[in-house]
Amino acid sequence: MKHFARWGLTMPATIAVVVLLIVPVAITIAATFAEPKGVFAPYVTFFSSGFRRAVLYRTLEIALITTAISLTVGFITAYVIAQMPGRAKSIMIVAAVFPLLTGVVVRSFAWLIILGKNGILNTMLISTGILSEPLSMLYTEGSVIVAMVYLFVPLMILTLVGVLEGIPRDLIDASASLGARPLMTFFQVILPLATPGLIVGAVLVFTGSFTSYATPQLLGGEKQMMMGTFLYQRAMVTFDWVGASTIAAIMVVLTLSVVLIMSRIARRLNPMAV
Amino acid sequence: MDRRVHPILAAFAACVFFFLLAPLVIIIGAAVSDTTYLTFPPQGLTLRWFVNIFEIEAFRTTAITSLQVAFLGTALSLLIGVPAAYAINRYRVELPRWLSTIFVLPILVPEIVFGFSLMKSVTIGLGLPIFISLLVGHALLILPYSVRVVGASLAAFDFSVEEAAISLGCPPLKTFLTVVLPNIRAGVIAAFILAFITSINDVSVSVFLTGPGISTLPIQILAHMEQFFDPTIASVSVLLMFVTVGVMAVVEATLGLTFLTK
Amino acid sequence: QSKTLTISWWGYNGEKMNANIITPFKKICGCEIVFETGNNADRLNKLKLRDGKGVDVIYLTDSFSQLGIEQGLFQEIDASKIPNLADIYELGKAPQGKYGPAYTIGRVGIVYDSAKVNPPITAWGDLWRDDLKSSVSLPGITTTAGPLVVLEAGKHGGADAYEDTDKAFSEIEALKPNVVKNYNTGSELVNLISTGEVRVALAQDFTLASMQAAVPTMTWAKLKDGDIATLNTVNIPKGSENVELAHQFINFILSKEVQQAEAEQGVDAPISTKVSLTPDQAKIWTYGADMVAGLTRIDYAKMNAAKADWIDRWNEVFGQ
Amino acid sequence: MTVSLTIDSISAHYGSTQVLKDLSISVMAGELVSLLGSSGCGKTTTLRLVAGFLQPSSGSIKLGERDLTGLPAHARDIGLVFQNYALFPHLSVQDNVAFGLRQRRVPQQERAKRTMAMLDRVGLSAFADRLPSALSGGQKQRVALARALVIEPPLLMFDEPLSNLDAKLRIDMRVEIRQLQRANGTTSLYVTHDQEEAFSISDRVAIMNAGRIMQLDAPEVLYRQPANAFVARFVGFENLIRMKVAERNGALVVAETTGGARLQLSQETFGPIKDDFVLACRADGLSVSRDGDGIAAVLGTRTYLGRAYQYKCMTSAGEITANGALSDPLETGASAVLTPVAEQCCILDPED
Amino acid sequence: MTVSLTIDSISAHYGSTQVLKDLSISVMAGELVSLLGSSGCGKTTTLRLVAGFLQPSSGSIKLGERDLTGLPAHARDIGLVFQNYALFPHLSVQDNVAFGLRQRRVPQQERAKRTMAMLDRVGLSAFADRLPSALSGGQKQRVALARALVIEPPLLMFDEPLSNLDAKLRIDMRVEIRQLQRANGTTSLYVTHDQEEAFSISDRVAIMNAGRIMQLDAPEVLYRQPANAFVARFVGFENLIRMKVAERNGALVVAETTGGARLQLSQETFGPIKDDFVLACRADGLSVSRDGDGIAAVLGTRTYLGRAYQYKCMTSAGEITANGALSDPLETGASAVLTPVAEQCCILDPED
Ligand SMILES: Nc1ncnc2c1ncn2[C@@H]1O[C@H](COP(=O)(O)OP(=O)(O)OP(=O)(O)O)[C@@H](O)[C@H]1O
Ligand SMILES: Nc1ncnc2c1ncn2[C@@H]1O[C@H](COP(=O)(O)OP(=O)(O)OP(=O)(O)O)[C@@H](O)[C@H]1O
Ligand SMILES: NCCCCNCCCN
Ligand SMILES: [Mg+2]
Ligand SMILES: [Mg+2]
Repeated sequence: MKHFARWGLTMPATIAVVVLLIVPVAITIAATFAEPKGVFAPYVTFFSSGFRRAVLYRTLEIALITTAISLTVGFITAYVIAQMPGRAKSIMIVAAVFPLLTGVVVRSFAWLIILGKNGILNTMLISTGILSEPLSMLYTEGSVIVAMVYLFVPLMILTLVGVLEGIPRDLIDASASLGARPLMTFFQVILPLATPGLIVGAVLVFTGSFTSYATPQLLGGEKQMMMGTFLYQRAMVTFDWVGASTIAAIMVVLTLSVVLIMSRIARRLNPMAV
Repeated sequence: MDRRVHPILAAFAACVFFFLLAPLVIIIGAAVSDTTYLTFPPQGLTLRWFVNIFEIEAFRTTAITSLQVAFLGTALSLLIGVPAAYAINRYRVELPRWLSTIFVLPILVPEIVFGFSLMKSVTIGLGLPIFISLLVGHALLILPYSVRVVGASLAAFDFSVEEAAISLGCPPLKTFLTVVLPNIRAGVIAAFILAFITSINDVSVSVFLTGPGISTLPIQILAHMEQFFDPTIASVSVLLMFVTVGVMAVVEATLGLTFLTK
Repeated sequence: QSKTLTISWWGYNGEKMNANIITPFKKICGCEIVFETGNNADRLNKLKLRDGKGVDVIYLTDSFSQLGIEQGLFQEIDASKIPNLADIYELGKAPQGKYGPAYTIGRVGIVYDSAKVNPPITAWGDLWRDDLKSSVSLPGITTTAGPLVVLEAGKHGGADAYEDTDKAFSEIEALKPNVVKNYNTGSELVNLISTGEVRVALAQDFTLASMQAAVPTMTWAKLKDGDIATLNTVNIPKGSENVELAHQFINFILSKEVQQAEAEQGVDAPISTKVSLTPDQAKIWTYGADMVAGLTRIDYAKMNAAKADWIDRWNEVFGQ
Repeated sequence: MTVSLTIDSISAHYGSTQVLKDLSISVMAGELVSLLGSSGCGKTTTLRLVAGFLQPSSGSIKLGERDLTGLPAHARDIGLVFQNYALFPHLSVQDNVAFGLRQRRVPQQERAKRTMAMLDRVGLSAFADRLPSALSGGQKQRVALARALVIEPPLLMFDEPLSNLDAKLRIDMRVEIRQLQRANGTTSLYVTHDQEEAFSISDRVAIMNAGRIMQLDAPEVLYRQPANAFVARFVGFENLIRMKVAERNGALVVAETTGGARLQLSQETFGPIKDDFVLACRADGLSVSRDGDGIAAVLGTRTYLGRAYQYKCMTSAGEITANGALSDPLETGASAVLTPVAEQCCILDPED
Repeated sequence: MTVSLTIDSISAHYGSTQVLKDLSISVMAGELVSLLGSSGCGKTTTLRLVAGFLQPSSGSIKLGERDLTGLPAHARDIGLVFQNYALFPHLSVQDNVAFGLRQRRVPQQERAKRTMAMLDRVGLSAFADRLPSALSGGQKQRVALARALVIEPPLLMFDEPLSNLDAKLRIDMRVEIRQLQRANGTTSLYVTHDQEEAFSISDRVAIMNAGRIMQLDAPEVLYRQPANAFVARFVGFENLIRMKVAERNGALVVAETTGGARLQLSQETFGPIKDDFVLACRADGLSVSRDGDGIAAVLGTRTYLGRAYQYKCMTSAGEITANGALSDPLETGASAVLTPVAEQCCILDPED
C-alpha cells in the first residue's frame, strides 16, 4: 500500500518520460555510435575542432552567467514581492509574466531599439555627453545575456515567490533574535530555505539558456554562436542528423552534469532540498 | 511575510521591473504603428494589425489549436506531474534521489532533437494522430514545470497537516485536493503559468508534431513572417498581454487577486 | 468519398491563396484540400521522416527542393499531364532535372540606401568597398541566399568557389569588416534596415517593398554582373497517394489565370510568359523576358554538395 | 460502539533506529489510558502507529475485533490531537473543527451546530472565523482539541493536548475531555507529561521508558506502589534510599542505610520488607523536623513551593529532597531529622 | 553586563484588534520575572514586542538606559525561546544551537565547546547531528532552549519553554535555567502556564489578563495575598465566597454567607476584615470533616489527586471545591462540614 503510494504516484510521469523521451532520444543518439568511421568518431571530430570547442565553452559560459544573474536578480525581486501585501503581490507577479508573452522576434526588435547603434541607450548616452560615439552593444555576448536574463528573470520570480512565502516568519524572527543581521539572516536562513525553489529556477534557467538558439542568433549574431544554433544548422539545414545528435548528446551530458552539481550544492545548503 | 522591505532592495526591485516592462512599451508602440514594418516610436496610430489577427483565418484556427493544446497539455502535465512531485517530497527519504532528476530531462534535451525523436518514434512509430502526438509532446515538454515548480512549494509543506486530515477520515485523494493543494496553490499556479506559456510559445517541438491540417499559432506567425514584416507579430504579443490582464480581472472579480498567492 | 489533396507550403497569405487557387481548384477537382505549413527545412525534414509520405504537393525554394531530390523524396513529373508547362519561362520548366517545375521566380541582388551610400553600388564587388565599413548585412549561410555570397566571393577573388574554396573564404574574411550582422529571416533584415543598423544588404527581391516602406531611399542595385535567379518549385513527393490530382494541381497553378491573379495581387512573381502586368504592378517583381534573361543560374546540386563544408567555414569566419 | 484497543508487542523503527521494542498496551472499551514517559521515549510514535501514519516492523494493533494493521489511516476512524496541532492553515477555526464532520457527511446544519457547540466548550466561539495564524499558542491547541473531539470517534488519542494551556483552562479542558469521553464511551489513549493530569484523567496510566512499558496500572496503584525504581522516580519518589534490615521485631523492622543511619519501619504500614530493599520516599514522604527519630540531615537550599518549603538535605545516605511545613521554616545550614511518612513512601526491590 | 528591562505602558495591535493595553512591567537587573496568564491574554505578544518583531502602537521599552523602540530585532541582543520552537529545519541540532554564537563571531573551537556543553545540559548530546525533523516534541523544545541559553545575552525571554517536557525533565531544566540565569546575572522574562514553575523559578511573577497586568509581586505575596478576585482565582483560590460581617468580637469576627451559613474568622490570622468581603479559599483551604463548625455541605463527585481526594461540595453558598485527607475518604452524597484553613485562604474586597 505504502509502496504503491511511493512508486505508483510517480509512475505515470516516469513512464511518460521514459517512453516518450528517454527511449526515442536514446534511439536518435544511438545513431552517433553507429558511424562507419568508428564508435566515437563523431565525438572525436567534434572535439578536435577548436572552433566547436570554442562554441561549447561560450555556450557554457553564457548559460552559467545568465543563470547566475537571473538567480540573483530574480531572487531579490521575488523576495521583495513576497513581502508585499496580497494584492500588490499578485499584480507584480502578473506584471512579471508579461515579458514571457512576447515572441522572440518582437522581443529582439525591442532590444534593437534599445541597444542599437541608433538606439535609445546610445542616443541618451550621447545626448547627455557621456559618450561621443555610439557603443556597439548589440551582437556581443553581453546583449545575448541581457536578452536571456530578460526572459529568465520572470521564470525565477514565478518559481520563487511561492517558495519564499512558505518560509515561516518565525524562523526569520528567530534568526534576528539570535543576533543575525538581515544580510546574515538572508544567507543563513532565507537562502537555504529557498533552495528548493532556487535549484528549480537554476535548473530551468540553465537548461533553457544552454539549449536556446533563437535569442542568441537574433541578438548575438554568428559571432555569438551557441550550441543550439549549431545543432539547428546541422539538423535543419544540412539534414545531418547524426551530426546534430552528436551535438545533442554532448549538450545533454553537459547540462545533466551541471544540473547534478547544482543539486549537490543545494543539498549542502539545505539537506531537505530534493 | 508582510514586512517592511529594505529601501535598497525595494529600489532594486523597481529597477528590475523597469527592465522587464520597458521593452513592452516598445512592443506596444510598434504594434499600433501605422507602418508595414516594426518601428518605434510608432508612426501614426492604427489597430489594423490587431484586426489582422482576427481576419486571417489561419491565425484563428491555429490559435484555437494552440489554446487547446496549451490547456489540455498543461492539464495533462499537471495531472501526471503533481502526483510525482508530491511523492518525491512526501517520500523524500524512501525514494531515490535520481527520480527527481529524470523530470528535468524534457527541458534538458534540445527541443529540436526531442521533437525529431518524438516524431520518429511516436507519431510515425506508433501511428498516433497528429493532434494527440502534439498534445502528448507538449505535455511532456512542460512536465518539468509541473514536477519541479510544484515540488519546490511542496518542500515547505508541513505534511503533519495532511496526517491531520487523514486522521479525521479524509481519504488520501480528497486530502490532497482539499488540504495539500490549497496550501501549495502558489506553486501550482506558477507551474500552470509557466507551462501554459511555454506550450503556447513553443516552436521547435511543435514543428515536428504538427502535420497536414494541424498547426499552431507560433508556427503560423513564423509562416506569416516569411512574407510579411509588418507589426502583426507585435500585436499578437500585445493581445496576449491583454488577454492576461482580462483573465486577471476575472480572477480579481471572482476569487480576488490574493488567490494567486498564499 | 471525395479525395483529399495534401499540400505542403509556407502558409503565408492564406486568404489570397484561397481565393486564387484553392476555391477554384476544388471546384474543378471535386476534392478536399488540406495544408501542412512551415518553413522549407521543417517541412522537408518531416517529409523525410515520413519517408516521402503524407503530402501530395510540396512547395519549396530551389535549394531545398534540390535537397529533397538528392534525398530521393520526390517523384519525377509527367510533363504530359501539365500542359501549362509550355507557357512558362524555359528556366522554370525543369530546373532540377525531371522533377517539379518552378511556379514563381525571384532574384538575389544588392539593396542599399541611396541617400547614404555614394557612389551607388553597381557590381557585386562593391560590397568590399572601404566606405561600406560596418554597413552591410549578409544573408546567413543557412538561408536561401547565403551560399550565393560564397559564390560571389569566389568570383571577386577570381576563382571558382567550388574549386578554390579557400580563396572564396579569404575574400569573405576580407568582407567581414563591412558586415554588421548577418540576417536569417526577411523580417530580421527589415528590422536591421529600419533601425538604421545597416545600409547595404544582399537580399531577395521580395523583401524590397518592406525595406522601402521603412526607408524610402532603399534602392535595388543595378548590377552590371547581373542578379541571381531564385526559383520556388512545386514537387510531388514519392509517397503521394494522389499523383493524378497533384499533376492537375501543378498544372492549375501554372495557368495564366492563376499566375496573372497572383502577380496582380502581389503574391508571387509570374513565371508564365502569358502574364502581362502594368509597369506599376511589375515594379516589385522579377518580370519580363529581358530581366529573366539577365539572371545568373545556380547549380544547386553542386552547391548542396559543398554546403556542409561551407557552413563550417562560414561559421569559423563569422564566429570568431 | 464502544471498543477496546489492543496493541500487541509492536516494534517500530525510524530508518535503522529502533524506537519501540515489543510494546503492548491494551485499553478496554470505554477506558482512558494515559501514556506517561520521558521526552523522546516513544509516546508520539505509539500514537502514530495506532493512527496508521507509521507501520510497525512487527506486532499487531487491534480495535475491537478489527485488525488495524493494513487498514489505511483514513479508514481507521480514530480522532487524534496532534502534539504540534497540525491545524489546516488555509481554513478558519470553524472550518478546521468542522473538517471531520464534513468527511462524515454530517448535514450542514447539524455540522454548524456541533462545531459551534464544541468551540463553545473550548472557549473559542469568538474566534470561529479567524485563521489559525492569528491565534495564540493555547488557542491553536484548543482548536486542535476541538477538531478531534467533535467527530466523536470510537477511539480518541491525545498527544499532550493541554501542554500550552494555563492551569485553570487545563483543568477545565481536562474535565470537558473526561465528560465527553465518559458520555460517549470513547476508548482513549492520552499522552501527557503532566503527572497530575494523567492521574486525574485516567482510568489507568502506562509509564513508558525508552520504547517499553514499565508499568500499566490504576493511578492509585502506580502512585502508591510503583513496580520498580524507574516508575518510582517517575511518580515522584525523589529519594531512593538503599537499605538493609538490621533487626526484625515482629512486624517492626529496623533498617540501616549504607551511611549507617537507622530507621524503624512497620510491616503493617509498609508491607513485607525483605532483607535488602530500597526505601522510596517522595519529598512529602520525609517530614523535616528539628529533632526526633530518623535520618540526621543538614539542610541545604530551600525553595518555596506554595504549599510547603522544599529542602535539599545532606545526609549520610546522600542528598535527599524533603518538604517542610510552611508554618515552621528552617534555615539553610540547620540540622534536622528526616522521618518517613508511610503514605508517601514505599518499599522496592533493589536493582543492579 | 546586568541590565534592567522597563516596559512602559505599551499598547499593541494586530490589525485593528488591540491586544495589549497600557501594559507596564519592569524587571530589575538580574531578576527573573514570570508572566502568568490565561491563554490568549497577550504573553507572547509582549515578548514579541520586546524582541522587536512587532512595533508597539504606543509606549516604550528600555533595556538599561537604551531605548529599544526603533532598534531592529537583531541589534537588541535578546535571547528568546519560541513557544513553537522555530528551529531552523535545514540545520542540525548542533548548528541550530551554534547559530547565535556564529553571529557573534565566537571562534569555531569555543563555539563547538559551548554548543556541546549546552547540549549536554539539556540532555541532547547524542542528538547533535540530527535534523529537527527527526526529533520528538520535547527534544525540539530543548533544542530551542539550548539555542537561546548558549548565547548568554543580557536579556533572556522564555515563551513556555518547558511545556512539552515530562515532570522530571521540567524540573531539571528549570534548575538549569535558574542556575545559568543567576550565574550570568541575566535579566529574564519568563512565560509559563505552570504556576508551580512560575512560582519556583521567579523572583517576581506578573499575573496578566486580557492584555493588562493584574498584579506583579513576589511569589509568596501573590500566593498568599492576591490583590483581586482575578488573581485569587488564578493562583488557585478556587472558591470565592461572598460574606458579610454579622458580629464582631474583638479580633474575632462572625461572618455570614449569602446562603446564611456562619463562619468564625480571626483577624489575627486573616488580617483586618471589612464588613463586606470575599473569602477566597483554595481547595486545600477548606478542610472536609464529617462534623464540626463550618459551612454545611453535601458531597458530590470525588476525584483522586494523588496527595488527597477532591470533592465537589454543594453548599448554601453555591458549589465549593475542597480537598479531604487520603486517610479518610468520604462517599458521594455524604454530609460534611467545610472549615477554612487560614494559610490557604485570604480576604478580598468584593468587586462589582
Ligand atoms: N497574527 C495575529 N493576528 C491577530 N490576532 C492575533 C495574532 N496573533 C495573536 N493574536 C491574538 O492576540 C491575542 C494575544 O495573543 P498571544 O499570542 O500574545 O497570547 P498568549 O498570551 O501568548 O497566549 P497563549 O498562552 O495561548 O500562547 C490572542 O487573543 C490572539 O488571538
Ligand atoms: N522522523 C524521525 N526520524 C528519526 N528518529 C525519530 C523521528 N521522529 C522521532 N524520532 C526519535 O524517536 C524517539 C521517539 O520519538 P517520539 O516522538 O515518539 O517521542 P515522544 O515520547 O513523543 O517524546 P516527547 O515527549 O518529547 O514528544 C525520539 O528519540 C526521537 O528522537
Ligand atoms: N526563406 C525562404 C522563404 C521563401 C518564401 N517564399 C518567397 C516567395 C516570393 N514570392
Ligand atoms: Mg511526542
Ligand atoms: Mg503564547
